[in-house]
Amino acid sequence: MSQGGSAPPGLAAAGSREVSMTIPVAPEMEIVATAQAAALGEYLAMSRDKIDEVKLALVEACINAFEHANCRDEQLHLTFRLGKEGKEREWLEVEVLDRGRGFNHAAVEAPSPEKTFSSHRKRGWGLQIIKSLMDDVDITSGEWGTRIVMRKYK
Amino acid sequence: MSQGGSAPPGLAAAGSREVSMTIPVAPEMEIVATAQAAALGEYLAMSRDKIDEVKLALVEACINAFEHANCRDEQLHLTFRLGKEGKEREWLEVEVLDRGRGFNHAAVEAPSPEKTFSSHRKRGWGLQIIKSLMDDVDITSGEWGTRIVMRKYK
Amino acid sequence: MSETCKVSSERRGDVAILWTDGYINNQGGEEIAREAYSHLDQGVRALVLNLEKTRIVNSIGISILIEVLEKVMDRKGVLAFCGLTPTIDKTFRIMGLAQYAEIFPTQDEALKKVAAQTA
Amino acid sequence: MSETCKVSSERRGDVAILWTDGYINNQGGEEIAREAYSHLDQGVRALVLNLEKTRIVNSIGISILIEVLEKVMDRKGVLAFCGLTPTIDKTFRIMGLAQYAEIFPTQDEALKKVAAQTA
Ligand SMILES: Nc1ncnc2c1ncn2[C@@H]1O[C@H](COP(=O)(O)OP(=O)(O)O)[C@@H](O)[C@H]1O
Ligand SMILES: Nc1ncnc2c1ncn2[C@@H]1O[C@H](COP(=O)(O)OP(=O)(O)O)[C@@H](O)[C@H]1O
Repeated sequence: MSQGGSAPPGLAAAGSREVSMTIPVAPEMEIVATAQAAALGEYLAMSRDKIDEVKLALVEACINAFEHANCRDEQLHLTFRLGKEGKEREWLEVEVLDRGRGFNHAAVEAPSPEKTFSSHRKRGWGLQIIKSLMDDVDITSGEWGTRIVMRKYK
Repeated sequence: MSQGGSAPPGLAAAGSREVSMTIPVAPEMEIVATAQAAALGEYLAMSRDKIDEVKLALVEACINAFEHANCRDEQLHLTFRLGKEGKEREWLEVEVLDRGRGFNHAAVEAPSPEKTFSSHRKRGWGLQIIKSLMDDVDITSGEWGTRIVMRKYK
Repeated sequence: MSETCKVSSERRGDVAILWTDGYINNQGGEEIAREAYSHLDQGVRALVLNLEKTRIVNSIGISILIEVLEKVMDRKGVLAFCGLTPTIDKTFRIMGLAQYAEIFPTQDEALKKVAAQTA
Repeated sequence: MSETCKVSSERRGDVAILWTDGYINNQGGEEIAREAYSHLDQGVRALVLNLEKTRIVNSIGISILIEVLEKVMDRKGVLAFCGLTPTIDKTFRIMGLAQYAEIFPTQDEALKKVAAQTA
């Protein structure tokens, strides 16, 4: 990397561009997880603002799992992948997997500022923020738990 | 944690104080790994200098696996554990596991500045640095690979 | 841990400035709310929240900031933000906070505008 | 990546100052060696290596610095370090670099001492 170029030759050579980790379901662990996202974003020389967006999306996904999933194994499984689309468009993908109770993603009511400001219920923004900050988001959920895969292009 | 106290209540409550991760065997991935050590050290409010010592020890252990282990799975398995001895002495433990060819740790010749300065072979300091910077170091190695567990007290 | 939010504040006449330092989650948000309400109870009419030392505000933190904003508006007061990173700014806009509170690049601009409004 | 070492330098009379920024591994070490040798080839007799923007030097990086030190000593020159974090200082002492090179807290102190030695 000393040339500061875009493609990390080491990783490509090793044929593997994936870092996975398991964190306990516990308060503030989401911040420990963001350190990894930041390190990989910096590895790609992604801008600080884009790294911040990935970090916040990851925080929201972790908090959802902490709050709603009721994970059987008390753990969150994170996978970070680095990739490239065509010649130039590098990306960082973050997967958050919980072995919790799952939910019906299609049935979640979309939030709006109007509803937020007129009612007592101010929550319900996590998924919306994730979708707004990341370039691609894919959510699958079932009895086995929930997997959210989100990608950010450099 | 907003009280800035020492014991992370969240983790203790969750009964789990362990973060594990898998990184590819590739140049500079050791730096990505140090981000995790730093985040957990900060979680314990460990001093910056001690965190630097853990980071360098982790770097040396990763580089050894990258250079010498010839890992079958092209991956390094890291586990970070937070713990407490008695009432006060918190620690951060880092385990680096490779599924490589292993080595006979007892047969490794200890380096010395004299040898380093009088010969062409300047390498051979990694394990020595690890032992000097960490409070406890345990190395086990065999045909299955190598595991190094190193602990730093806060 | 290092990222956890610290809140400090200072009263200048009718205005109170609050500075945050670190990650704003539920605890950080509640810390800010406590500090803000204590100023409102003491007669402050305008609050300037300077977030220049914060890089992450999660959605729970923002929902608490929205509650603070509502309480300030109930009392016909003013709440202004400054020092937002582009990501925090974006999130505030998504959640509508930017529709009801004013956002300024710098603390000086925020103070000037807020002083004019409460004069 | 962001942590990878950048090296810059400046010649002041007989002395060259080298500044590093970031992680010093084999590549970073070789970068420093290249820069150092080019100054030596141009007649510089003393080198001051300022590491204040580096927080990690791995053992391979240090082994390259030891080679640089040997080359400087072969030519009866001087190599001094400054701006070391406590961890880097400790590692330099373990590996014996501190026995053969001088270590100073600040660049000014290093320059003063080195100027006296080459005068
Ligand atoms: N990992 C998950 N496991 C189970 N349910 C989830 C998960 N993530 C989200 N949900 C459900 O989707 C809803 C909307 O989530 P979100 O948009 O993040 O807002 P909030 O968490 O503030 O309610 C949650 O209230 C919850 O019912
Ligand atoms: N993970 C490992 N797998 C196999 N051999 C190892 C491993 N770690 C260390 N070794 C052996 O121990 C020796 C000493 O390692 P070290 O002190 O780190 O110095 P260096 O890596 O510079 O040779 C290495 O040369 C290598 O033979």
